[in-house]
Amino acid sequence: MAELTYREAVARGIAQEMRRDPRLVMLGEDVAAAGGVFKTTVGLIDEFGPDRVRDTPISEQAILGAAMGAAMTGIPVIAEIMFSDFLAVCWDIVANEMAKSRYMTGGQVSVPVVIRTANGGGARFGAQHSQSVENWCMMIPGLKVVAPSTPADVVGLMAASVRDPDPVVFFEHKSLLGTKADVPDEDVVDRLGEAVVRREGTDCTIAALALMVPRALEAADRLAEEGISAEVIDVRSLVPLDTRTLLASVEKTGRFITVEENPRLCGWGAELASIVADEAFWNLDGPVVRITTPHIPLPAAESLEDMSIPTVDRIHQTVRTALA
Amino acid sequence: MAELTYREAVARGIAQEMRRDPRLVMLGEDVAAAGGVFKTTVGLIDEFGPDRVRDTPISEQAILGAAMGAAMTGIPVIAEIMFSDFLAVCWDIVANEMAKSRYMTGGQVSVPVVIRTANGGGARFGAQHSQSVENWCMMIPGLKVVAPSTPADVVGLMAASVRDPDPVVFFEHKSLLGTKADVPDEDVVDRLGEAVVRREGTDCTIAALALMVPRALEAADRLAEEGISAEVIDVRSLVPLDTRTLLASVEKTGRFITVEENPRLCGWGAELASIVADEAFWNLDGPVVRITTPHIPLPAAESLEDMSIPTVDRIHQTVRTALA
Amino acid sequence: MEAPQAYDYSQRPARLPDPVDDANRDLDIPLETRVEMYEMQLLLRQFEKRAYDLFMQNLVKGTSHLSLGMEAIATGFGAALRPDDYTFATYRGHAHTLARGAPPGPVMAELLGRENGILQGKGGSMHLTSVEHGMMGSYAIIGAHLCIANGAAWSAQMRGTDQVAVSFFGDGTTNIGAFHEALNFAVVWNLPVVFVCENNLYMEYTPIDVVSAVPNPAADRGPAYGLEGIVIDGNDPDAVFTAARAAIERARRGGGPSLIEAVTYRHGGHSRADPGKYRPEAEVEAWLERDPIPMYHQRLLGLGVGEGDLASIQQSVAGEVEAATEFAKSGDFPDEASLLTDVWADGGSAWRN
Amino acid sequence: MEAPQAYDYSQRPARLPDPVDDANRDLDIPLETRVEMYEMQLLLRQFEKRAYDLFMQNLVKGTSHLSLGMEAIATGFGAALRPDDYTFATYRGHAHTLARGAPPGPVMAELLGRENGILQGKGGSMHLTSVEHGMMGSYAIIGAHLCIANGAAWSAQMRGTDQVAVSFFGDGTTNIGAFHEALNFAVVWNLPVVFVCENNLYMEYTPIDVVSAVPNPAADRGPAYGLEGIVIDGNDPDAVFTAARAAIERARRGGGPSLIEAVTYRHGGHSRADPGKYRPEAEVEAWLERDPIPMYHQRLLGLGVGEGDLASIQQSVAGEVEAATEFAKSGDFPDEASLLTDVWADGGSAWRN
Ligand SMILES: Cc1ncc(C[n+]2csc(CCOP(=O)(O)OP(=O)(O)O)c2C)c(N)n1
Ligand SMILES: Cc1ncc(C[n+]2csc(CCOP(=O)(O)OP(=O)(O)O)c2C)c(N)n1
Ligand SMILES: [Mg+2]
Ligand SMILES: [Mg+2]
Repeated sequence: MAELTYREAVARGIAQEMRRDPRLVMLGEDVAAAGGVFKTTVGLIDEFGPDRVRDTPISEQAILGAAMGAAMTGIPVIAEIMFSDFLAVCWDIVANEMAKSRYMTGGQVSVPVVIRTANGGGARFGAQHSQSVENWCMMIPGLKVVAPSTPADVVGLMAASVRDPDPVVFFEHKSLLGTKADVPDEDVVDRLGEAVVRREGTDCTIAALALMVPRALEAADRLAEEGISAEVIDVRSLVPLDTRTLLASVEKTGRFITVEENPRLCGWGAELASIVADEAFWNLDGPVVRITTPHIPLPAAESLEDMSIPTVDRIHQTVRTALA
Repeated sequence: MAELTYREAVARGIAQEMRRDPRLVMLGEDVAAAGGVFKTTVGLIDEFGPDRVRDTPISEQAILGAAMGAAMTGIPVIAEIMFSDFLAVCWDIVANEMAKSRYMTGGQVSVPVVIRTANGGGARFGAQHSQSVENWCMMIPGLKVVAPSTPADVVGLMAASVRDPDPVVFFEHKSLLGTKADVPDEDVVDRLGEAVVRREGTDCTIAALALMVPRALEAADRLAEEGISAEVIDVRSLVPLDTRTLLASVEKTGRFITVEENPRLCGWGAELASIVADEAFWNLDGPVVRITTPHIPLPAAESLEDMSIPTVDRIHQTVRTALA
Repeated sequence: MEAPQAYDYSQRPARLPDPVDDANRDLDIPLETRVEMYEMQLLLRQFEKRAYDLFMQNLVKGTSHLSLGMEAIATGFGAALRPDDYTFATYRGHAHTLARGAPPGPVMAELLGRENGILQGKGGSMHLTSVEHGMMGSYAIIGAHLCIANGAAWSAQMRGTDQVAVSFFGDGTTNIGAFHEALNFAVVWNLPVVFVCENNLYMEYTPIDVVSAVPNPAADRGPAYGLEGIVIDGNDPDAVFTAARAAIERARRGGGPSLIEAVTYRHGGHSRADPGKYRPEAEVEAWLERDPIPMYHQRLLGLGVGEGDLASIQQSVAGEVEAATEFAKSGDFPDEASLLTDVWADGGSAWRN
Repeated sequence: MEAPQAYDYSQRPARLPDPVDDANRDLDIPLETRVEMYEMQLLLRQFEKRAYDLFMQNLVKGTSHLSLGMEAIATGFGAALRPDDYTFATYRGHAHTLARGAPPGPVMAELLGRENGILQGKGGSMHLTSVEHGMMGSYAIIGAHLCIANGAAWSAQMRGTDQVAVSFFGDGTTNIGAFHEALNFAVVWNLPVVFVCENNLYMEYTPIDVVSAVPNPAADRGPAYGLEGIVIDGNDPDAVFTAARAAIERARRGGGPSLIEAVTYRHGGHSRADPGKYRPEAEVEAWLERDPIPMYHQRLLGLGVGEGDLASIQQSVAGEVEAATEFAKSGDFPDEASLLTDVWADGGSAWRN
């Protein structure tokens, strides 16, 4: 057991899988010699060499096209899209090609690609480098979507994503890169589609993802001081979605709150809320509540950004009000 | 009052606005000399000339970039993206540039662009030419999103979209192009952000959009025969969203059902359902229910496509079961 | 009568075919290969004519994009490829699929939306794929597949298999961003990939020169990637085969990518709904004169192949197309059982537990 | 000591500046313009050095991309543009914004995230915009703004105003699809737009030649759009001004787009966090030697401008930067009142009624 940063866990997870599968390769802008602009791929080129860890031009369509073509023909690939906002410049390959090819070809084509990408706000990078776009991917049939909140999950879910024969979009949260926690020394392999109850509670269920998980947990601590027992679920995997864990929790608590970094409209919280409001309707003791970033482009100034993304305070207050 | 097809209404709406505003221009692939691959822009080049109605290369980023740059500098633009699936090849310009520029620049930049695009299934075109992607746009702060279901709405909402100083994505449904209805002879100007109750009812509220509107209405007819009184709301405009009309209806009926052509996850129905399950929770007499295309890429074969997109039958049965 | 509008493309000067390059007659191509190419062209022609008829009978649904008049390109490349090489095509991919040896019956059945279709009816005309024949897919959104072909070439490079990937695309496609990214990437990584532009002079309804900055939209861009700009007669299977063989061998030897522009013409409209009226009449006529099949028929006669041999090939092809039609019509419409399969590798489509 | 790895870019041969082209000294540029360009370069230099200091003091948040060493390009173009012309820049846009005359105080305040910032703190360093100065925005995702610049040029063409749009971008940007689409489109529509590649030899941390198929990533692509491939010394404001003036005038006269590659070098890293260690030391040294500002200082002395005059310019610039800093620091942090404004033209952000 060693303490690793979330950032280090990324390279650790990739290295674990590249050791296991000699076919596995990685490509992206500045990922090789420089170890990535977020330093999440440091050391990989040294261990695996420049043929397996490759720098590319600024050509996101070419990057993901190469990943897809290689994957279709027997080479599993990890591709980095530096910031998740840039999925927009290669969205056709993600949403129209990778996601649909197996189905469209009657199962002839497999696309074992992991698209890793830095997601989320908090770094004062402004509206084009701070988006949370898990929902962009969740809405596309044929994509799996993962967003770890801890270093151990980074490694374990990376392994699960790489071993998955379908395209997985793997969201690394920029504001979690510096966080630290223990990661087992031996290989860590997790499973997609399993949420984790990070804190048990009886009064309400809070579903959160990535950076919102530690914030929800801290809010739950404060709520506990006030006598409100919140259960916090780290959703981890949006597709496949662990509806069982979510619904079981709501059955117990009777209230459901989502905490999303997405701007309000059509965030993943809406999907979860609609499932709960349909399938657990008779368990609900009060409205489902969504806590989100307002429906605005993310502002750059520190003061404004801090007002946008859900804070511990906002989660705390909103839940308290909802349960009052 | 003359009967027009939905297809003819598109050209009619554009012509109405081009006559009114001599600055207004239109561009897109095959829109000018050929009148569009869906024949929705027939005659415009004859009336307005090749400087105002222009054919472009197959360069969706260049098309929307040109639209945006012109709009920023005083020329309102209608740009066609032939199939809405192709928004994926220019998504960066739509989601990261057009949508965010006003906010990012502290209000300095205006982007009066209407992106018209053929949306939806039913033509057996397969997974890459049949998507319903209103939700792609709804989730991006800074975009307005409109999807008319009748010829008169095509004209009126086109006028409203063109006159709106913000970027509007205007979804023309492929399977409605041939439908006919009366359109007033004089200028028709509608308003964004107003839903229309197409049929009044007391037992449940069905929210539908575009092709789903006539289907929901037909299902409501059948339900009426069985003594179920369904109110059918044509949402028309996803952003801005007429939550007042929706919530008022649910207050009356106590049940809420959405009918979406989107694949299941993160469709606009999820957003509406989550609003209702939050704000109208105490009015609800039963679960909110979403009727959607399954979460699959759309299949090409007629038999399969017909099983995918919500049918009158499925709407009818689902509502009946939900209200039983 | 009104004066023709400047924007009426059918009133523009015709772009006539270049004079035939007779040098090809002497090329070092085995007669056997030439006869095979004759047969393949006939198959493509008859197959697509039949597909058109079936569309007129309302048996083919959706859309379809025929290669009538353009058969020499798929044929020439088909003949030059090794069975384990990769083909990536567009929505106009019937010819390329058949030219890799995919069986006509399941291909036709796919157009008819049947469960015995090569994609079980899920993909339709625009997505024909037959991985077992190296036909890695037909891609219906312009541009992406040039990038994807790079990936297959990269994979071959890594696996050390000497396989080559060939990507076909239209003239209109040269103006989209993915074209540029794919070409640069392929050259920088020295990938075994051949980019083949089927320049049929039109995108959908717009002449390519109206929307392109250079006269040869593919070849004139070659130097931007350090590549030679190769233009060939796309209506001559021998010219195509010769260029294909050279480019494929170069790629196989590690010589990197090539870019070939094959100039051709489609006899019909862009897709099933299009009568193609935006084209000058004289142009259509001149290109019909230059139909690759009668031209090749004459060439084979000149090379000593007997009229009777060619006639019997025609007959056998006709039989093949007939059988494919029957096979297709005999298929059931896919039912609910297959609707929710094959989104994921586990065979299903579950997004939740 | 280990042998350097082949992939350690800092061990590659240095790419030294080309020899100076002395022809520029005799160019027909008014001395007044030259003195203005001297002053502008100093302003850009001092401003960005200050921004760097403020970053080290943790007053500038987020990221920032400096043009230290690259000032001659923004300067030369700034001097050649008419006030109503349009500039489109990248995230590396401080210099271009100031060179259009935007006031340094609000620009600095924006970097500090203050409400007196030129974007009220909403955009930050990467999105500097000043529409009233023709600075139509800084775009932080590679490629898009080349297409958007076309639109401004098209609009000028339609309005008949003779305005010209200039789009600046880096060497790395030449490999993205939007570059290609923008260039082709601009030529086909004969738009009054000038595309300016600031080739500083690196994308972020990767040398441009490692990822490009041609040695001059912009100029070598010109012919693919029927454009001349123009390469200039990007460290010489006179060379830049001369090329800018010619291209802008050509565009103004209806002569269509130009593509200019200005070769230069950044003194520091890609962005604030980057020490730039992937570059050969000899290369950095050689380019520091070729710093445009001392070079231009010498040139002006040679042209008869007095050392005292230059010194007093330096002083006034220092005062300007000082004042800008004070202005910026004096600003409040934007508060809740502005968070939800200006998503829509009505000033608000309501998505529902
Ligand atoms: C990104 C994108 N834009 C537009 C289309 C619509 N479209 C389909 S085929 C076509 C014309 C393509 O022309 P070309 O590349 O010359 O190929 P051809 O059809 O002539 O074989 C267009 C515009 C598309 N499929 N994808
Ligand atoms: C589409 C896209 N991909 C990647 C990036 C990340 N990125 C920001 S700057 C940069 C390097 C750009 O290099 P160049 O065009 O040479 O400009 P320079 O920074 O050298 O001025 C990259 C890769 C981006 N902003 N947008
Ligand atoms: Mg073509
Ligand atoms: Mg650079």
